[in-house]
Amino acid sequence: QETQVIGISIPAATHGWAGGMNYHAQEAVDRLEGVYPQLDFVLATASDPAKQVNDIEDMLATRDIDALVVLPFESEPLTGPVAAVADAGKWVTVVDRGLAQEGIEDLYVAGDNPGFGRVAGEYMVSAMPDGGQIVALRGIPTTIDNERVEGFQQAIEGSGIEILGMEHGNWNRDDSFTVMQDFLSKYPQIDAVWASDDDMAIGVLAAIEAAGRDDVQFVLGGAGMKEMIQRTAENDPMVPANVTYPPSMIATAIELTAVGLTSNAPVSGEFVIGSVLVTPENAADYYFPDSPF
Amino acid sequence: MTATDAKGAGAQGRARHLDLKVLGPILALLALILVGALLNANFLSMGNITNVLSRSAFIGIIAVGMTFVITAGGLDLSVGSMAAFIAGLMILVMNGLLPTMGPGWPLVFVGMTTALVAGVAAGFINGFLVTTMRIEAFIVTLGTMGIYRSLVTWLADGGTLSLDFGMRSVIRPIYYDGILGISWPIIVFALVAIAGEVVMRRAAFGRHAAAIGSNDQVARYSSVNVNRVRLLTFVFLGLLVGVATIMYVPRLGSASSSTGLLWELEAIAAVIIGGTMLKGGFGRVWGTVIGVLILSLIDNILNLTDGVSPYLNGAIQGVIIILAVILQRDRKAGA
Amino acid sequence: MTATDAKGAGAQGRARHLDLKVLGPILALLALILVGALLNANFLSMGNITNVLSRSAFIGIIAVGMTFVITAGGLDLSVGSMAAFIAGLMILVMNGLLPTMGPGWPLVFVGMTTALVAGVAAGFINGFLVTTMRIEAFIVTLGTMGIYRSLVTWLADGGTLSLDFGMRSVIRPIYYDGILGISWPIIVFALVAIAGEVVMRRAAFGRHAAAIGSNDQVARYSSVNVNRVRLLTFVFLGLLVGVATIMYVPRLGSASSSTGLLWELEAIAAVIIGGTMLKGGFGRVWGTVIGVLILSLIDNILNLTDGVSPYLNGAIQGVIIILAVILQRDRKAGA
Amino acid sequence: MKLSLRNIDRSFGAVQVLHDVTLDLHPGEVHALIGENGAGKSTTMKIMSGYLAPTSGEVLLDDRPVAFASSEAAEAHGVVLIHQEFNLAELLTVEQNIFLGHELKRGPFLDIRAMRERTRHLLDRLDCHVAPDAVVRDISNPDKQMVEIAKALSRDARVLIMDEPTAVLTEREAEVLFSQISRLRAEGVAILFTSHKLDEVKRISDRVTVLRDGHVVAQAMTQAMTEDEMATAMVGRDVSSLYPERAAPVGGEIVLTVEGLTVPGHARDVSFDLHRGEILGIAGLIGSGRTETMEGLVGLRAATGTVRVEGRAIRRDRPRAALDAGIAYLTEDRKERGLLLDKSMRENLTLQSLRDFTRVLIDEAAEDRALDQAIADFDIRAPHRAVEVGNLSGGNQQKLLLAKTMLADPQIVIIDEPTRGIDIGTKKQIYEFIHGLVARGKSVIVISSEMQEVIGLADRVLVMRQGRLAGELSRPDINEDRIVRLAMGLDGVRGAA
Ligand SMILES: Nc1ncnc2c1ncn2[C@@H]1O[C@H](COP(=O)(O)OP(=O)(O)OP(=O)(O)O)[C@@H](O)[C@H]1O
Ligand SMILES: Nc1ncnc2c1ncn2[C@@H]1O[C@H](COP(=O)(O)OP(=O)(O)OP(=O)(O)O)[C@@H](O)[C@H]1O
Ligand SMILES: O[C@@H]1[C@H](O)[C@H](O)CO[C@H]1O
Ligand SMILES: [Mg+2]
Ligand SMILES: [Mg+2]
Repeated sequence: QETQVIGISIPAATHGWAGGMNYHAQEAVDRLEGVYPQLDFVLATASDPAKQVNDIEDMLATRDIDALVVLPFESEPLTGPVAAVADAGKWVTVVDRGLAQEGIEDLYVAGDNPGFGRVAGEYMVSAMPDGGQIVALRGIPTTIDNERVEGFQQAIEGSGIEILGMEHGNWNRDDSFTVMQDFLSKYPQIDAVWASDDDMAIGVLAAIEAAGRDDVQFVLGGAGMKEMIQRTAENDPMVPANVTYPPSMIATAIELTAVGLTSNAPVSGEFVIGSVLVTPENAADYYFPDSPF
Repeated sequence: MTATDAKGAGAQGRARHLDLKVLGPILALLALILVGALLNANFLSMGNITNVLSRSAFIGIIAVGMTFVITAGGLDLSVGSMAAFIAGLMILVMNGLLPTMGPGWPLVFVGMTTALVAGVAAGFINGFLVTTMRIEAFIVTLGTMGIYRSLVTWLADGGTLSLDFGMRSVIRPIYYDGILGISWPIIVFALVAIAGEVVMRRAAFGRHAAAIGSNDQVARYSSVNVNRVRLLTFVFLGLLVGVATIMYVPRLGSASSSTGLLWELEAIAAVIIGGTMLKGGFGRVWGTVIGVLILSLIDNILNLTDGVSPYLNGAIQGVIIILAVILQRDRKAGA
Repeated sequence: MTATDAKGAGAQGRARHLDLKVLGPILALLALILVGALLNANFLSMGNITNVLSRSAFIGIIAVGMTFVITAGGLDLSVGSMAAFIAGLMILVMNGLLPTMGPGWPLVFVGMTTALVAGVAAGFINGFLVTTMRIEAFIVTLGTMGIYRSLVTWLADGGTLSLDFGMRSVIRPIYYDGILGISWPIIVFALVAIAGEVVMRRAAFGRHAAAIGSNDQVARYSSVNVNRVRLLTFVFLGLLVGVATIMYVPRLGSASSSTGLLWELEAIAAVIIGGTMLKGGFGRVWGTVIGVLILSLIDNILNLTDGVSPYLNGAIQGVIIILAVILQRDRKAGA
Repeated sequence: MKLSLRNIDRSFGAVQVLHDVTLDLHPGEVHALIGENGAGKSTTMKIMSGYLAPTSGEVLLDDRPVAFASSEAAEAHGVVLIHQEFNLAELLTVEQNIFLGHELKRGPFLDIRAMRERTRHLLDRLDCHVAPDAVVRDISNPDKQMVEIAKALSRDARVLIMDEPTAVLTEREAEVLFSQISRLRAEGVAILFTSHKLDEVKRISDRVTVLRDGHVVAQAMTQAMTEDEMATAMVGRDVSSLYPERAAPVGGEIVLTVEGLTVPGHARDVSFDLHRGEILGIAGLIGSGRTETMEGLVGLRAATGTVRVEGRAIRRDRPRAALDAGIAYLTEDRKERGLLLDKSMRENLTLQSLRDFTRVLIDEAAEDRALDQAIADFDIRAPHRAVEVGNLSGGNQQKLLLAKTMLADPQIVIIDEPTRGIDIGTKKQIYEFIHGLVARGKSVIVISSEMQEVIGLADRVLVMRQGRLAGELSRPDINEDRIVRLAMGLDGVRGAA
């Protein structure tokens, strides 16, 4: 049987979640190479959308790929180039962020960003039934971040929860530490923090601890970093919950693509990996000690 | 030794001296091509060559302009975010006028004009601050780098500005089509490079830029309008950023805060790998072109091979950049 | 005229000339403090001041080293990724030895030694390539910047390297505690800055660095070991990156590929805002300290104020950086 | 065209350097401006050619007041200045420099062929043989001077002002320049030049103006003044006997032995001894490799062969090795290799000997004392102590460079072109200083392109030719004829190459 090639194009590991996603991609490739001797995998990581387009072009021109698994850096710029791959008759799997036009991909393994924000907002409302004052940290300015924030804001509307301030922590621990320190200087009373990402939550927690402020009741992160899930499992009052956004969705996508290429199993369609609320009760289900994230 | 026999020795010494400096980047490029061809049979395919050359065009066009700025003793860190900002502006203008003008070449033309005018204006601002206001180019362009990056983020409201889909198919050919099988970006890059080389070597402007970079006092005393030439190097660079953006927008149809990230470092690296002196006084446009090709090929070759952890791509790139410059450094002893 | 009667006049002329260059950055800093105080009552609170100073320490310590490198005519773009790499290494070493050595100060000491040795080694590599191999500092450090960033990503397997929780509480005080209410980072930054200022102005090393940056031929003909001094500027910078990392790791107990991102630009900007000349020949450590404070305060003030879209933070930063330098530029006519 | 200054004053800060200077340049006349170092000659010339504005007073062109806004404006009126220090873009070629700002064009493009041809033609006129596309950085100082002159000639000057054009030229090259000056004078160009070589002034000028401390102290037709009178007018006292008498005899002890010194590309197999208390002259044509030999000797250039100081071989692979062994070398190139032009006198003075001023930290008070001493010893005239060295007059820079080298207290001093650009009064002081050194048991090597200087100073002379020692002359035999014959290869005393 002839070897078939699967190209995988993902953003580089520039922050925690992306690092986890890179890890899962590598791990899936290593595993599936053993399972499917007739498959070859080509993995490329890109630091910006233009570089990602280059990678995809190179896969098409020089690596004779039969399928492409892509987690678009950004939806808009990748739409045309991925469409070109599909037009060339290749199998296309899109992961996480969708393309700007529908119907290009054969398989869509989707993360749910508005849902991510909504679940976080709903938890906030339930944890503070009488309302309260919170601050929020945002990620790198992107569509994903916008969708999450909108979802969050809609969910808390009319609940009496007031967002005192929102700044970009860029999914980065150091930036979030700085931003949170300044929020603490600025606002004498903060009831809770929506850090929107576990890397940012770590920076935020460190800032709160250093300031010795006990008005902040909890910090809600997101994406399910193992250290944070563990703290939730251990009933840490500062980390009472989490919202998943599993970086392992890339592995799911690669695996489904491999199945699709090598068998007749029907794998096309949409596969939404919803964001789930993690609480001490179900935390064990979301704890993966071997993942780097 | 008489004046006459000294001359022979001098000329000889110089020729020998030139050899390495000239051959260095070319050798590095050839070595990379060889490695690529050995690693993958498709490396020298028409398709791959077209891809590599077309996508080199953005940085390439900008690097040609950067060659002049650096030759005249300047530096421009803002080009990447300037490109992002101009791309954003171009998209906004085209989207805004689409309902009235409809999709078609007139609107493309308006978009292009927007890009060129914005480029010239942005270059002018940099140049003005550097010359008339006498602020270190590094600081001016570090400042404007932040400003443009921030403005495009703001224009895009944190997300992505995308060209209306109706317009995309109209504008797409600018990147993907061409004549005689050669795509437009390659043609434009080649024209810009040739024009740059001619201006550098055969026009007074190139000489004046080099003279200013070598010793601006001397240039001033020789009736060269130092401020004007320096300002113009920034304006030309801005114009070329506009040209590069005109090629870029049709390719991706969008702009965001991650557009053009780190282009400035890549463009500057290409210029230096090509043999232009960072402190000014000597510039070589054809060298810059080779530098750009070297940088693009490194990426391309890394995509041709397996076995290296993608985490290490940056390390390999770094090593090759340093090696490429070692190849062309002055062999003369420190003396 | 005789030398003697010239004496008084000279001192006077010099004082007048110095005024602007000296007062410029100080004025910019005072203006920022004033703005901050007006915008937010908590700005001058002890807590806020401690926060701003402590977190300035990383860039500050590095920028002091950068001042010497730039004064001697060099540049180092690799410091940010060098810091990330060293932080990663330090964490790996401490995690690795934790089972044998157990959590405690001996292990902290091993971690610190690792950071300092790695810093010196990394600085040495940069310096060696710049001096002995005679490659442009911009290229060398652009290369090593990619290399270290890539290595830390690889060490962390794309993710984050976290210090073992057992160790964290032991090491935490290095960032958060201090003496007499002054935190260690502030104390170390102050000591480094004072030592740097003294070395720059009163030690042969500082003079030699400035001489080399001013004209390395003259320095060589004056029996200055040009290569050694230049190499040492890079080694000291590496050492200080190590010191900064020792302060950094205790803060969050982790390192990843986004650690130290863009620290190089911030450090270089601080140096230049402080009045050191980018082309070398003149350096001012206290100016660098002011530059660092200016940059930190901009961030702090933007976070403490409402009403500005956070997307525009970068633009405001850019404008303030340019303004700060306009304040201190030489008023003398260009001629 | 006549160019005049009327009652010119000029100050730098609080220091006035020109007082009421009045001067006329007539077409077809060569005017010499002479004076001590720092008297204000260069300043005067810069005011005439638009590089500096006067504080008060007028510049007149054909008796009409003009205010040159810039050097370009002056040049547009045909007034061209050749600077005392080179004003060439080092990284550009000879041709690019000559036509800088005035490029010849064909359509929008440069007419490179025409410029090259004209460059060759101009340089031929000056009997200078550098290639038009040679990079200026790589050519010799005398050639640079010729390029400067060619550049000025290419500008079709009506008034040509030359600030010490012959300082770096040999006599032969100076002759070529003088013939060009005669040609221009015949064409009606007004010429002003300065020189510290009064024999030249006497020979080629029609009129002299003498400046002292920024005042015009004498103005006369040249034939009405003798060289001695000029010197006296400049210095304010009599300076007849330039070279001092030898006080103590040369010692017998050998302090420096050089064997088989080879500097690749410049010098081969040079061997000689130097005695305690001796002044050894090194003569030769420009380009004969004297500078490179000495640079190789002290380790500034890659070289092979052995160098022994008092019997001990010295290393040459470390910058300080020669200095630690007691040898100091004073470069001929004060601007590029000697002084940090953007630093103060104090920092320059102590740069080489910083160690002696440092315990843990630099003792700035001791540095200041050293500067006071140097200012006194070498008669350095500076507007103020904090002046950037680049703003010192050329001669005073040279004095500072001497002071800097001497501060290291070397046993053996190698001085390359010690009195380039030095006025006659100070020259005498420097010669006395050199004699003082040998009287204290030190040894001196003097490289000089000024034949009289070698003859007047040296106990013994080595002549170099084409990178080899062509011969050695001792006291009674040291004369111009013998030196020239050796330097040109007409004599074979010691079997030259
Ligand atoms: N830009 C300046 N700033 C301060 N002082 C200056 C400046 N230019 C010249 N001077 C001073 O003016 C005085 C006259 O200098 P000038 O160069 O005219 O002397 P000179 O007669 O040409 O001497 P030399 O024979 O040494 O060349 C000197 O004391 C010099 O230091
Ligand atoms: N072949 C050459 N090509 C270019 N420049 C040369 C060459 N040979 C010598 N030179 C330069 O000419 C100048 C004078 O040469 P050199 O130092 O060998 O002679 P010298 O006897 O010391 O003459 P001078 O009295 O000018 O110092 C030096 O600056 C040297 O670098
Ligand atoms: O890339 C983003 C961020 O990494 C975030 O932390 C999780 O969602 C991903 O889509
Ligand atoms: Mg002078
Ligand atoms: Mg010489």
